[in-house]
Amino acid sequence: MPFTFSIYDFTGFTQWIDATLRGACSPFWAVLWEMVIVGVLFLAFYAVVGLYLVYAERKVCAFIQNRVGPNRVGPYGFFQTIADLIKLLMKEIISIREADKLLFNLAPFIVIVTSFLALAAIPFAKGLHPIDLNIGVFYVMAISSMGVVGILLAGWSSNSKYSLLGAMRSGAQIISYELSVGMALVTMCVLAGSLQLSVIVEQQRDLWFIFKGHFPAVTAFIIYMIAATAETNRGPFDLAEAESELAAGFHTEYSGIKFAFFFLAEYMNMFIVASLAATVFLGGWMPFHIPGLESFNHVMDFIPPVLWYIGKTAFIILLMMWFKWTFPRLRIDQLLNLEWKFLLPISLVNILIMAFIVLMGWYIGL
Amino acid sequence: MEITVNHLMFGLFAAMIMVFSILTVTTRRILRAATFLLLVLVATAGLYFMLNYQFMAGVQLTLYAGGIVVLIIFSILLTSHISQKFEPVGWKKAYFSALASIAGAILCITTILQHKFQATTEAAKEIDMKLIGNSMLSTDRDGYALPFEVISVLLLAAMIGAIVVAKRKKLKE
Amino acid sequence: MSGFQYAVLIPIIPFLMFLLIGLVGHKMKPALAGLIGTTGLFISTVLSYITAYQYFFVSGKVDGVYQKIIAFNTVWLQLTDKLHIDMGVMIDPISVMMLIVVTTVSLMVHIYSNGYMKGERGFQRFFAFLGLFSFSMLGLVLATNIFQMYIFWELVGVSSFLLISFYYDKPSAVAAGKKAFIVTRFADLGFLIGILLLSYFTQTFDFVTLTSPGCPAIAQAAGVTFMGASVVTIALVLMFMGGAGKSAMFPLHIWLPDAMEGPTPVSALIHAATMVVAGVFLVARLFPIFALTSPDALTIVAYVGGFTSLFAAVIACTQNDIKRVLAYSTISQIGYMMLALGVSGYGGHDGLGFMAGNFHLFTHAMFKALLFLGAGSIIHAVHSNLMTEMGGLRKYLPITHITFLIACLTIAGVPFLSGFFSKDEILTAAYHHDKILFFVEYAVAGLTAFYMFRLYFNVFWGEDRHYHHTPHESPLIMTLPLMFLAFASIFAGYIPFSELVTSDGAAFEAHIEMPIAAASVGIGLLGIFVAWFMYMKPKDAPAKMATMFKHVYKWSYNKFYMDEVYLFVTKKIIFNYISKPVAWFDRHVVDATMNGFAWATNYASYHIRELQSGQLQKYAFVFISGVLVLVLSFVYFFMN
Amino acid sequence: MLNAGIPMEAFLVVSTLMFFAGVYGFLTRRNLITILMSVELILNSVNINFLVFNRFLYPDKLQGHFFSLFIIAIAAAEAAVAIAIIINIYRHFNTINVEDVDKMRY
Repeated sequence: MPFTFSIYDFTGFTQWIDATLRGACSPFWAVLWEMVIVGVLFLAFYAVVGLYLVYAERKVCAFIQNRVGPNRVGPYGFFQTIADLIKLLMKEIISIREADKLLFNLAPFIVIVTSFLALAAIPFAKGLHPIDLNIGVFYVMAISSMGVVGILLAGWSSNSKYSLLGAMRSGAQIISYELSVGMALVTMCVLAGSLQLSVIVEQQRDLWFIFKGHFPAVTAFIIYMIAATAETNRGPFDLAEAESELAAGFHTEYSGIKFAFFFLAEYMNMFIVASLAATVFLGGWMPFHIPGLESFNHVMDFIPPVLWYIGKTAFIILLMMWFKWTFPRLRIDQLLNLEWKFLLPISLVNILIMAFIVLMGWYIGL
Repeated sequence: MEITVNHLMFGLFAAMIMVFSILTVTTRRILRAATFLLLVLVATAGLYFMLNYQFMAGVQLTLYAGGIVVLIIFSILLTSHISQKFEPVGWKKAYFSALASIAGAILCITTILQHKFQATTEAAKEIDMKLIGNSMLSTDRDGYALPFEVISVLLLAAMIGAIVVAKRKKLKE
Repeated sequence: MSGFQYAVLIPIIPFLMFLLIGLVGHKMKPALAGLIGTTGLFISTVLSYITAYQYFFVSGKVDGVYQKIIAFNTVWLQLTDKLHIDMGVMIDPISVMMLIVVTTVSLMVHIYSNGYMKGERGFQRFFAFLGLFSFSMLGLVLATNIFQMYIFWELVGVSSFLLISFYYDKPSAVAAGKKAFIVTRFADLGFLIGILLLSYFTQTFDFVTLTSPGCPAIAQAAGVTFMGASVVTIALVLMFMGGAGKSAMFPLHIWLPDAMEGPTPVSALIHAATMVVAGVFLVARLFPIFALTSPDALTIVAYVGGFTSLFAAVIACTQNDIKRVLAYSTISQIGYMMLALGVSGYGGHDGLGFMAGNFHLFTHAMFKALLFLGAGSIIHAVHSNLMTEMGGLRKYLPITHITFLIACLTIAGVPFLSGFFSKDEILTAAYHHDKILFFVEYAVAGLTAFYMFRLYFNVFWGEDRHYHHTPHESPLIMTLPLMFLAFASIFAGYIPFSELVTSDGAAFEAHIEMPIAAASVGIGLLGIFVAWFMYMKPKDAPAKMATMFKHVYKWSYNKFYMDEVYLFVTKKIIFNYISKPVAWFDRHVVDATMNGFAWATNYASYHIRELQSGQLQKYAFVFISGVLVLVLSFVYFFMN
Repeated sequence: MLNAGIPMEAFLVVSTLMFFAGVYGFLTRRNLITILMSVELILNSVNINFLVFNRFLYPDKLQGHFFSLFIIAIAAAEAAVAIAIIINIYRHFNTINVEDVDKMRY
């Protein structure tokens, strides 16, 4: 396999790596090396994305609040979060009496591992897709539903009433909003006819699903945005760690690197839901095409898919940050009412409408 | 026999299952038991992935790991305190139960190892979501429409039943 | 048919009254319930009189013989082709006569009760039961077959039981009701066996078939003998046993005096005039079989009747309770009737006794009802049953006094009153048949006069006692029946019974035999004189007499210890020598076996139950161990 | 195929051990929730067996797959109802120890 590298299609590149490794050592070690490479890459990616999401949040927050934001460490405070990370790593890890040490230590790992696992199924660009499962959307849903376990464990094992209450609130909220997230995604899967993310992206070659599915797709997108924001425990749905009420929610008792894990995982979760939204609603790495306008489509194709993907995800993340710093926090009863009395029924009806539209062929597309 | 990554993965999952399932039933802290159960279930999902039943693995993760275990942990949070530890099981009970379990396990394992399984020579079926969905709502010979509907009724009944049972009655003081 | 279909209404109307008052009576005002019951019975009475007129004087007679007319019949239970139980209405001389008796007395009692029972708790219930009784009694007398008669016979017993224990919160009333029920049930057992025996051999229940002279079925049955007696005789004796129970013949009479615990109108209706003569009616109904096929049975009837009449008359002489005197008098008089039937022959003048018995039944119903109602009136005024608490009442209760005197004179056999005629016929019949029985009856006639006037003088003459309040005459609604019955007592004797009610239906010439009549009048007057002598003025004569005939007096006062004999027989002999061993066997063998099973079960369960701890885990453990053992043994034995 | 080279018996042994671990827990545990967890272990091992047999012996069929799918659905329903009951028991008795829950009142 010759070495090929293209910014538009990574298939050849990954295949070259595979062939090279298999040529160099036995299949066992080849697969193992591949795993190591992917793992290291993802760790690095994870760290960078996490850190810079924190930075972005600070900047957005400052912008919305008419401030400057971090501006001392590096240009425009670019290395601020790295400095923060170093500080966190060097902080003393407080051990808590009467806590269940094992679970207390395990909880941040569960949270971070689940977010890490979810990342495995996201298509970043053509050919840059760790595992192309045929149940991709479902897999991401399944993995992210496990993250709540870590939160609950953290809350309980801290032996603190703030943590416990925060964990309970957080768990109830995540479990509830997971349903709407799932329903919104199912709506789009009905349109796509598949759960496989690569297929879903490929099907948006003509037109992104949010346009193709018009009315129900837009509804699903709005629901998804609300529910995903809530599922990631971000404002205005951040009751679980409502600083004014519960100290810091389930991670009140954590410090140092373990706190950093929770912190990082929260931003990674935001990244994951944003990239899933970008993939399912906005075509993932697929450039913006309009059926019939060949020249326009061709121009769009020149922009690399990775950039499309990053742009769309960044747009969604921006939207979520915008929410957080614009809307006031909800009460817990308002939160649950919103989910069970509005979002869930609407999404159920929305699925039916979408199914009907698909059945009648009334979606936009050629 | 050449060792492949498959063996490595299988060994990892099998070890997880065996160790954590035994820990689940022997640990004296209830939330640890739940956590170990979660790990067992995740490892089981891994086995399903290895068997190429990706949908089943997803269901396992969503329903078991993400649903039932979360439910169990929630109920633990509501009913137990962190300082609670189980009484050690009486040696008599532990001894006899272990004897029965180990004897049963040995019996089953010897039987499994001695038995010669006969596989069909038919070509394997590619399982994708379309096939599963169609089978689920099909009334043909390989259709599962009836159990599907029955399960839906069961789930409805369970949902209503759980709500009714757990509903807080007005306490008459 | 014969134009008598409406006769079916006679029993039906009281039944409807019973249903109406019984079901919705408690919602009515008591007076309304009484009015409804009385009205219903009045209609029945009118219908009865119409029936009697139609039957006796218009259409009953064919060729000089009164026919048995089936006015209405319906097959109820078809047992075999030949043997079936019907429900119907039969009209013949004795049933028509009984209709008159029952409806008249019942109507009088209904009217009387409106006053007597006023203000009592259960007034509506009382009228409902009266309706039930009237229905049952009318059904009994109109029965077309022996089984229908039996059914109504039992119904009569039930209503009697209900009415005796009407005051169910009074222990003695409850006990009396129970006693009456048990004794008559015991007697009815004989009746039932007799019915089954007779119907088995004759293949019919039908009265018309059975009582026609020379009936082939009876003749055939008479040919079958058992233990030296013909089956017919045995059956008849058994049936007479039922009749004796109902009619309180010795030795089954013990229930009747106790039955006086019921309200007095009930005593008048049931225990004097109607139900207790059911036994007489039964014998009269089956009289052709008795007379033609089984004279032995008839002789038994005669002697039982004779003995009972003497026996009861002697007891009546010493009793203190006014109602008990009347009760024993009733027993005695029924004995008379039985004797009359017993000494009778069949056909023509031979059937004088039959005629006389029914005649006496009729007149007795009138004057005995009068006596009881009069006694009720007295009790109503004095609030006591005991003679010792009465005296000089003639000033306070003039109407009661006059009517009571008429009744006493009638029962004593004073000439030209109804009792004289009927009693005289009985004595004549007895004289021609059996001299011993004649003298017994002759003595009884004297005793009757004596005890009745003892009662009369004690109550109405002599000195006043201490009354709670001044006795006053009963209201018109109570004295009206008294006056009517007094009228009937006087004039009932002039009904030409020998032309109407005879053994074979044909009229015959009956005349008074002067010697016998004179003798009976004489002894009656003697009895009255003795009573006057002893009780008119307060003297020590009664006490002297009592000490002179100390033992007789004592025995008589204690009713010849019959109740004690019964108690001895039942308690000492039956309980000790039959029931106790049986009970011992039951307790120590039958029960012990069962208890042993129970104990074994209990013991085993007690020890096994620990296995059922309710702990699912233990069950699961046992289950798993069991499966393992089974599998291992299977592997060991079969998988080598 | 990820299962290539792995014998079927290996899967079965793993599931058997899981099953009997569940049995042991069911027999020895006193807390209702841990008993429920043991039951889940047992159900899960059965699921593994269904899928393994389906994959190795009858790869052309789907029965085992659907059977375990329905088992999971039923397990979810069962867990929901069981936990509702357990919470209710806790409210009444203030304990979820099976041996202390021995009154049939309320």
